[in-house]
Amino acid sequence: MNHFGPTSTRFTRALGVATILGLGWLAVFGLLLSPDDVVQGSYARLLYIHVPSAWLAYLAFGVTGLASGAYLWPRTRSMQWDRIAGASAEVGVLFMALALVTGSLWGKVTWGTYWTWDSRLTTTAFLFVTYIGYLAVRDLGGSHEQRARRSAVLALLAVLEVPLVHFSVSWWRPLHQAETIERGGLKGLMLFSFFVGMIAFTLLYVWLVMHRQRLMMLNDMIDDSGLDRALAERRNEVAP
Amino acid sequence: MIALRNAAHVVGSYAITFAAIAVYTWNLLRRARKAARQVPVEDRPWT
Amino acid sequence: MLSVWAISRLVAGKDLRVEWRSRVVSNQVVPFAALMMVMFAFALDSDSVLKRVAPGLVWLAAMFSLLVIVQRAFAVETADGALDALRVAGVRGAGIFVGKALALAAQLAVLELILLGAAIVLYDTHLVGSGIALLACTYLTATLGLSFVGTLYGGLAAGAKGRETLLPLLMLPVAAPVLIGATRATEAALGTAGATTSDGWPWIGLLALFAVAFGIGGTLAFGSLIDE
Amino acid sequence: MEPAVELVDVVAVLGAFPVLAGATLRVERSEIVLLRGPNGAGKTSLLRLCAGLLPVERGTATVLGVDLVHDRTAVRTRVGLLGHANGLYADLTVADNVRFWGATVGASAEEVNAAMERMGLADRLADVSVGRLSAGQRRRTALACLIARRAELWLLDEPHAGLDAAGRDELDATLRSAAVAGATVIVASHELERAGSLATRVVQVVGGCIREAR
Repeated sequence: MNHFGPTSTRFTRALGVATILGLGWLAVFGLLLSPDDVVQGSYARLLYIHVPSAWLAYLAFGVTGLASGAYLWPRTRSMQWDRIAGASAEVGVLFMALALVTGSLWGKVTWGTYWTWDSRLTTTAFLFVTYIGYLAVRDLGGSHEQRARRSAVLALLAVLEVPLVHFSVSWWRPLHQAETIERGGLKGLMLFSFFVGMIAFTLLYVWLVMHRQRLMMLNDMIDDSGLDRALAERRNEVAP
Repeated sequence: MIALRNAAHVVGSYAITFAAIAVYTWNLLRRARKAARQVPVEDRPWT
Repeated sequence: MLSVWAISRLVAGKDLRVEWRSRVVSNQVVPFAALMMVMFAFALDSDSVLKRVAPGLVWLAAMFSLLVIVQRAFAVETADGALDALRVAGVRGAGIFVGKALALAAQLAVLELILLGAAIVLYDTHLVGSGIALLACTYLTATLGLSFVGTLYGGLAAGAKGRETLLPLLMLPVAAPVLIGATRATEAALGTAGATTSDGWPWIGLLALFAVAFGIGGTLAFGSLIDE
Repeated sequence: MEPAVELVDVVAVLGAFPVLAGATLRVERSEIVLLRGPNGAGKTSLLRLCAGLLPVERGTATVLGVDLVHDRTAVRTRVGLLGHANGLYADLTVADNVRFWGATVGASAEEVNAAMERMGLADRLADVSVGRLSAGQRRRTALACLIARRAELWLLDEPHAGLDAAGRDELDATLRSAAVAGATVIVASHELERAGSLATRVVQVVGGCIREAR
């Protein structure tokens, strides 16, 4: 047994080391080395973790949607897709929660309020709740195929829902926070560190999803082997 | 270096983020260890 | 085997007959909705605020009532194993979905008219002649959209453990665009806070898009969700 | 002609529990088969599996020529299942219920009336809400719905439960005439002597497995 546990391989270990290095750099640079932003002062430091969290959550939900589609498509149907969809959604919910928390702290120091009814914020909040519901449905029980089919359909319905929610809230409250990166607020080492953060979080995502997905596979296998044992027990009832 | 005013928000955000990642990761590995005891090594497709 | 449309009519007719004979919606849900309108007045405690937010309150009450009606509509199916019996009868999910959604829409439409009446009486809301067409379109599209979403997620939650809490968690985020769209369009139709009729029509487009998207999505997906 | 039901080593699960643990059964057309065995032996699951409600986990299962492993929905219009639940709408009348379930398979008004008469529901009880009926009367209504569905394979789970003597006789006569008309009947019942006289064959279900008796 190795240090990263039974779900790790040489690849995930290398990935894990790279992730830790990236995150370490991000923490050191973001908290200590980064110069203050001209406009936002020290608060720009928050963006080094807030933006990657949000990016990661969107990436994760995108992967859930694609994997669900791949599961429902008859030619690519495989339980592997279902497990990837589920693992990705769980990681996505975690990082969307972090993005919302760090985002509202950032909002507090820059706008003076934790929350505004900005369209991106509102859509994000709805996305968050939608995927909490998705995870609840995955936990409903039934056979693995039932879980896979039900949750894949639900994930595709979420893909239908997101643009509609986004349309409606952006029509409702059109005001928008301009992208900090687009405005060219970050330069040189700051921009470099920002990208280090994006890459580190992306690697972290891959690492987490691989492990989560393997854990799910272990649990599914335990369910299946439990069936063999239960079958043997049940057949023993027959013996007089 | 960090300006003193509202430093708590900045440091707090980093703390929350890294703590959440650490807790989730730790929990994931712990559950994997537990589950792996019931599945023989040769049955795991990734090994 | 019957066509999807024939099954839909059969299921819708059955659901409306169940309501006609049991009067659960008219004797319990309508008073509940009316009570909500009174409670809103207690909470907001200002005539001018009430008049300003009346369209939103009407749709908010409609959405919460929808939750109750959907629970009831699927309790009827699961109480004595009728949903299983429908599946054994080979009734396709699409037919159940369209049928139940249409019956739900009919009940919801009546309820919404009562809510609008309550807003007129309690919140000093006035109908404007020029806004009637817009108002009618809002009611049509929003009611269909809400019914499709309600049936879709009601069917998924039916028979699941914790269905009472699962349904709002799944349904309300999805129904949010209808709440926003229907409220803005109704404000435009009633001229609330200086809104004009032309402000409302784009929202009708959104509501119609929503109804069509979830009508089609639900027809395709419902069978899988109830394990057809 | 192919058999009505052909199960080979079928395993089916409910959650993690194997309700069927290797059931092998062949039922020819027009047979009346009695399933018996202790509670929890898997009789109900066997019927639900044949109706296409319970997925086949392992083994092969063919019902009325339909392969249940690949498509368990195709068989559904052709079988009728009377489970523990009656599948009735309590707020509707007896006539409404029978009409509705008949209509799902396109039964005509005459067929619906005939089914109600068969179970003695045509006159006095027809316009009473199902919610106000006794357990036995509900069972009769459910049987009338089943008759109106004109199924090729009848799957009945404890159909005699709650019925009075007259109801049991009517049920037996109905099942016999259905079998004569070409339908296949599988009954799970505790009423051994009654169902035994009805059945052409008795099958013992124990621990999710099947042994044939007699």
